Amino acid sequence: MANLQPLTALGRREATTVTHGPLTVSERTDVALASVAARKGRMAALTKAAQKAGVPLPDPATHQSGAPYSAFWTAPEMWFVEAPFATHELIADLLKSALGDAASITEQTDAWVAFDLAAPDLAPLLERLCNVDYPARPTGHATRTMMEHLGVYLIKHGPDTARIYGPRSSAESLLHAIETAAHSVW
Amino acid sequence: MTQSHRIDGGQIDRTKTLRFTFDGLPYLGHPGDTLASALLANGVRLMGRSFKYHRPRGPISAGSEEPNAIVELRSGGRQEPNTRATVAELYDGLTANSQNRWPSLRFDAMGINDKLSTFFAAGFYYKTFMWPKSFWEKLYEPIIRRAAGLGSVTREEDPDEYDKGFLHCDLLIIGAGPTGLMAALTAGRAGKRVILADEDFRMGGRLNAETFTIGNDQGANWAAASVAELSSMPNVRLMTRTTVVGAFDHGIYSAVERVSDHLPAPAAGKPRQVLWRIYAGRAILAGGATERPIAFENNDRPGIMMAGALRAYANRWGVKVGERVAVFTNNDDGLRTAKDLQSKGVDVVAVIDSREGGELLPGIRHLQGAEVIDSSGKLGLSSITVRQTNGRSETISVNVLGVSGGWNPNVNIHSHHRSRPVYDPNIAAFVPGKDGPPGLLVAGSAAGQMSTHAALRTGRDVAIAALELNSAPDLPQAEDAPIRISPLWYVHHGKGRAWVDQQNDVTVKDVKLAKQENFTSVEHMKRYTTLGMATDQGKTSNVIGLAIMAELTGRSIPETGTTIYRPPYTPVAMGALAGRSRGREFKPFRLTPSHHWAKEQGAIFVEVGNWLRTQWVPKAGETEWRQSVDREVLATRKSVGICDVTTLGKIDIQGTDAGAFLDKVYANTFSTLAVGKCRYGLMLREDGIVFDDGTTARMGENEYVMTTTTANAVIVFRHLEFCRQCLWPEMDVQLISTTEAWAQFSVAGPNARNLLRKIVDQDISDAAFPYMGAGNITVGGLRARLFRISFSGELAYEIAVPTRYGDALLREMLAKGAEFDPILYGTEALGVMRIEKGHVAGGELNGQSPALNMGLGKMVSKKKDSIGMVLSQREGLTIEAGYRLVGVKPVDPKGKLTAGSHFLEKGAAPVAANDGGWLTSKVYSPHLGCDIALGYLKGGDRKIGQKMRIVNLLAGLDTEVEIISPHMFDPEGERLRG
Amino acid sequence: MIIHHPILGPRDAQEFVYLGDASLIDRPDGMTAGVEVFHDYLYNRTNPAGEHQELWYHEQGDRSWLVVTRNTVTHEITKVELARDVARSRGRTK
Amino acid sequence: MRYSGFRVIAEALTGHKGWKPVWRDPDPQPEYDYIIIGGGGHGLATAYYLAKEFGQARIAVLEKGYLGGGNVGRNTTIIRSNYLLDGNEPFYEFSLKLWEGLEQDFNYNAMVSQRGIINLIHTDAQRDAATRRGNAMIMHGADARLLSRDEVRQMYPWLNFDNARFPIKGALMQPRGGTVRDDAVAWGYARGADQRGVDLIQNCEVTGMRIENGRIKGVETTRGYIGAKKVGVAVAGSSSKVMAHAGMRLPIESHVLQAFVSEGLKPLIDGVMTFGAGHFYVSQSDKGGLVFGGDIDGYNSYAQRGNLPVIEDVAEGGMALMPAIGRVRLLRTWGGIMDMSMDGSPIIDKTHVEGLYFNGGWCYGGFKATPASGWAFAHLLAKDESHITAKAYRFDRFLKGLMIDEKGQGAQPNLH
Repeated sequence: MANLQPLTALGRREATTVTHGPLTVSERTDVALASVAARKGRMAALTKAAQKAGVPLPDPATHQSGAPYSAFWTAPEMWFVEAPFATHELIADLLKSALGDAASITEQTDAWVAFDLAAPDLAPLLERLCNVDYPARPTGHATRTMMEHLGVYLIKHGPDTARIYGPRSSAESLLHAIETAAHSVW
Repeated sequence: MTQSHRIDGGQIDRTKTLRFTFDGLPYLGHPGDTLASALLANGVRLMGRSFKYHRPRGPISAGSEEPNAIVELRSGGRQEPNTRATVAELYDGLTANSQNRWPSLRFDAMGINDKLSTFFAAGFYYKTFMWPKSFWEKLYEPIIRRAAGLGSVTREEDPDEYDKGFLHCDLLIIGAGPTGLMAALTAGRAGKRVILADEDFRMGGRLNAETFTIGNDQGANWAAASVAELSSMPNVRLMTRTTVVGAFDHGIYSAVERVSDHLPAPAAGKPRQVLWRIYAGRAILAGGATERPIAFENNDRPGIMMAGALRAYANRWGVKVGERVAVFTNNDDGLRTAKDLQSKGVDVVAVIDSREGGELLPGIRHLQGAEVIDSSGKLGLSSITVRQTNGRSETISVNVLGVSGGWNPNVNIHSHHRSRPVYDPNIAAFVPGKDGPPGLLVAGSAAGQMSTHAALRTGRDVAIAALELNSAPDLPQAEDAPIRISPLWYVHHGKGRAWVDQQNDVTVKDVKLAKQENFTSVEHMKRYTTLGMATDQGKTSNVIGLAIMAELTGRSIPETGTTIYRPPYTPVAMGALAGRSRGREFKPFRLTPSHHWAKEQGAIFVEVGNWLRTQWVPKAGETEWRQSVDREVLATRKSVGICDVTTLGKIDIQGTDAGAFLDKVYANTFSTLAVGKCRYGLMLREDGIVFDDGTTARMGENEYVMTTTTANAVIVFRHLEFCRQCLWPEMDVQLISTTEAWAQFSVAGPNARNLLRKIVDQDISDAAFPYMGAGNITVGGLRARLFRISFSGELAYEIAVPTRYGDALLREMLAKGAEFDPILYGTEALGVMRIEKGHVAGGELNGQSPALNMGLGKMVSKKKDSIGMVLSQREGLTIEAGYRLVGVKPVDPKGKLTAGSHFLEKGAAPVAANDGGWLTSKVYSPHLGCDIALGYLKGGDRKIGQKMRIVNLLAGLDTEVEIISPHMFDPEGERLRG
Repeated sequence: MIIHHPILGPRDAQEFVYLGDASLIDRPDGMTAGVEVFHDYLYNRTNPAGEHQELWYHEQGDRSWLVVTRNTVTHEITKVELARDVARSRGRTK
Repeated sequence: MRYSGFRVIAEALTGHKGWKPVWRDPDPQPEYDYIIIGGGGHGLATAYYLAKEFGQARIAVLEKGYLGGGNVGRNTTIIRSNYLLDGNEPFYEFSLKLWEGLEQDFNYNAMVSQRGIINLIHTDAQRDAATRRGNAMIMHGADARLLSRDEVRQMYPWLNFDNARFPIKGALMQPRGGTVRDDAVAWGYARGADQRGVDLIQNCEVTGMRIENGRIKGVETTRGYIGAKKVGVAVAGSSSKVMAHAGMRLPIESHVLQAFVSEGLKPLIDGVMTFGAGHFYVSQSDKGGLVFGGDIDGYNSYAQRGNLPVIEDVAEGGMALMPAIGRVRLLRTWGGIMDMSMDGSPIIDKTHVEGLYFNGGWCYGGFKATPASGWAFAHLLAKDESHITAKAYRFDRFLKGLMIDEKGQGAQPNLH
């Protein structure tokens, strides 16, 4: 039996945390992720099943927190669902059994690197990184945007905390971009 | 050196002294100075040489419109050519040098051009240098090229960093003079999100240069108080040193913030400049106006400046440019210079007013109805000649002349959408026309509202209009002098040269010549004379030039028309536009799951798009890349090799119509594929040319996994979404990329199964997992996927695990399979094996080839509608003797092939008529012991077995070859089915 | 440019990939139409100087294909629709 | 009048009083044998060669604005014949040969300067493609060289060789490539045509075509109706607009291409260079400005102006290639309307209307084609048959599947 030791997206055994000035960037390896897309004409059934299973299906451009499932909208009738990795590593299977054939479900956990950003005010950092009017967006705003040529999801958990999902293979470049912006600003 | 020309007052910090050098000589200045103000304070007014005639020049302005005082700032990698001394902020240790002169600024050998100027009339070069023909490139042009240009460029990398950012606001206000400040106060007090940007390092605009009062206070103090109020508002962002340079579509503006240019060097980690893209609901152009000269003979000597600039140097910087000053004006504003300088104790010798009956200032001699017709002085002004109404000429000894020909509203940004300014005879200048950028309003003197009161009023009112506000703040009291101007563009006197565009040395004579030769359209005049094309973008010269042309052709100024301004408003550093995307950070990296392992092994990496892939992994003792690659190939074919193929695009396709959908997008059929099997898929563009290929597996009844080539992963996904949303919107299909979710390795070679048996939990015998099988498996309990597909021609699998386990899986396979001596092979060995096997890839998938040419014509099913099926049947794509994929090997095994070589028949001359096709890909095959290649050969399918030549005329290569089947290795496929 | 996405509101055009005339939605049926019909569909364009219906793909967004009505002279955008809705309204099915 | 060094000196010494108008401003006559719509480079060259090489007379060029006001006056001035495909390369090589004798031919110094063009190579695949192309060029009688990384480094040691994301691995060079002073081309052809009796009529926009029984009779213009036996259209970005008067839809989209010039600098770049790992190409003008460009904006546009993303993209390419230009300033940007065709190659062909001919689809490669385009179009107009180098430039190639797709991008104009 193999007992494969995972590497983080940054290529390390443990999640990485970096700080600069007021900013802390934490790599998150404890989040399981899957896409849920409604099958054609099955939105009502999906809504019902999701409600029952406690899977939020928030409005466009929105993230909704919950336990164990949180979710954010990514495309028409499509969401990314988050859950704790420790308990939900098999998130796709769990969702499939909960949602049945009302949705197409695909594991996305390792397609992304997740960075949590924390600083008293993230706006000065994010205005250097992406075209999102962060101060004007409500908490719970979730959007796709670009940072230094990389397509990412940005989720606003507050003026002071946000999560970025970026393409896993470019985790180092993305972290470098964030750090460079931090040095430029602070 | 003392600051001999410093006078009282101004907004400089005299408590601190800054040292700087110009052309190696040391000088002193103060914080708040520009390089120009500091040099003038030190009595230096010769700062540059003109482009063509190398005439000595000093500043004419105190702003970004400056054509003359341009210098090379800083040194080494930071050397900054063509920098306007008039806006370069002084810092301690600044070094600047004059440019476009040799050996020195005071003595410039190229000044000979000035003596020969009659030969250098506008456009002279179009009429000569044609004979003998070869002399242009060998003789004339090299001389011209050496002589041309202004500042010089360093060859060193710019050591400074640049950054970019995005800003959003309700209202962007461009310019922080009285208009902009009043607009900002109006919008800011109403709680709107406001950005107020000004190119200067001090807000206030002309208020800092004038002695006007606003309310009960000095204008400059009112400006400072307004800035203080605005800076206390959290909804207002004040951006000094920030030039809005361009207006783009839908309220997007670009602005450059000079974060560190006022410092000796940027602080650690801080950028030199930031390019801001500002997304503004509305914008107000409050960019003020620029004073323009009047052309007269020898009007370009150092010491002849704009009248308003003299005021600015005196009032803002505490500098008198010279001791004896005259003013030449056609409007009331010029008189202000005389008044202000007189009050500062400067000797104002005369006011030459081209009008009759203007205001007479006490204590100053006025020559009304008079014109300055000439000047003299070596390296600087010493006297002017004035022609009075009665025709008498008089020479007046002065070392400074302030000229005012009126003020041009700074309409530039309003023109960025090609809106043409319109002529307003009341101010004898162009004002913004219609169809400017939507959402951009104009106020203050930029809109032709020239008084301070009008600036404040329109600033307020336009802000109210832009944002539909309900309340209007009270306006403070301010001067509201009417515009009194009598247009005078050039002085009609003499045979000498009167400059219109000083930097490019375009004179009235040149405009006249353009007229004489029928270059009378303003565009023709501009292009023929180069008027307005210098680094100052014609800010002080364009309007005069076209007005002169109007006069010469007897047309009105509106009939003559005007050129329009294009972005950027002032020149922008390339570094700022590029931001961080340079050097190794030009594009982000994509790293494969095996990257860390490969790096440990000293692998050589290759850029494949943004991916870094392992090209080969050298072992100790290998000195040539071929040794490593040959070994990797042979080891794989002998036992087993592992290759990281994560970079291939993977698209999860689900839904009840997934199979029907694939039938549409693939040329061949997928709806009939059994669950647990995979199939090679061929994807065409609608024009019938092969788009992409890859293996697609059916993982469940309604679930497929498509693979694409690495290069096309993104565009295939885009295309599938197009098909799904635009062409077949009722299909039940859902797509998502899983490229990065899975670490995928090809395990190839006779021992592939033996190795994987040690890894995979399930039975993978040929019976349980036959060729082209696919399925979900586990690896030590970990979810994984297995596909029995082969690109190498070997018994091969692709095994995938969640990406985080990819590194561990690789190590596990190498460790557990140690008895089979597994190796990791890179893209080179991958290429060798796929070419040996005759699989098409990059070189063959060139976007120009139909399936027929690849020998895959039969894959295009005519029994169903699929993208590209119909148009693939056009006659040009079905030519019987058209290009066909062939294999190629040299007749002599030592013979060399190169990809890109062309096919020729034996004895045929290397001319296009004999061109048989070309080699698409070439490798050395250690298996066959010679170079081998794939190629497209005309009628190639019928030429198998024939001998031809391969020529590479670039390398002098001419090799006899045999045309063979592209399937050069195990053509029956016995190994991969084993 | 800014495209007012029907679901997401104003988004920078930089997030999108442009394809071309929205007539590309009107793909003929390959089982009934021949080369000439496909040729006209794929190659010929009205290319108006003025209002133009065109396809944009929100690649760095929600992956929606949009039909944008935009003036090619002024760049003014007057209408933005989901291409899927437009396709359906034009009778496209499976 | 004939231009020469002697004339320049003589005029200089006599106050430049003798210079004559470079062209007349005639009023349109009621009818011509040939009307060329479009007073840009291609239209003017067509008229010039019709008169000079094909002995035709009664020719007018109708220009809606001012002569040379389109792309011939807003391009990046590059000439080259480094094409790959049989349909293209003979034509562009013909054009380059015409450039080489042009100034003597029309007695105007357009500063044709063959300082060489290099296309940088960053991958093995690019080298393979360059080899294929270089060989094709030589086989068609053009010149080509493959440069190693070291040879490129010797030419331009200050390029980014040591810290590049996509290292330079070599270059394909055409030594005979180079630059030409673009406006001068228009003026030279205009002057030459005018001297041969061609009426150059500015501010004359075509508003309609009179077609009777499938035959062209003349054109409606803002200066009245003008009759013609034959009408040739060479209006680049306005192709679709003008041909709509004849009821045609073209395999063309109009797109904006921006171009850029820096402030004047002392010599930095001798020849022309293209970056192979981004959208950036550059040369330096005789006045010292770096003249550069990149990709088209990518959306249909007649606006003659572009947007910021492309400006940034081009600057990124420039900085990635030339790290020393960080402090060089961009002086001016401008946008031209490109007649982007469906395969990236042009059309010089008859139409379904007898006597109506079309020249367009030049994408952003029209400037270098100017002489051959004019010559080949004049050939077609005068003889009713294609010039030997322009035989592939037919409308029906799309119907027949005979695309000339250098980049292999298919029927998507903004990718060519």
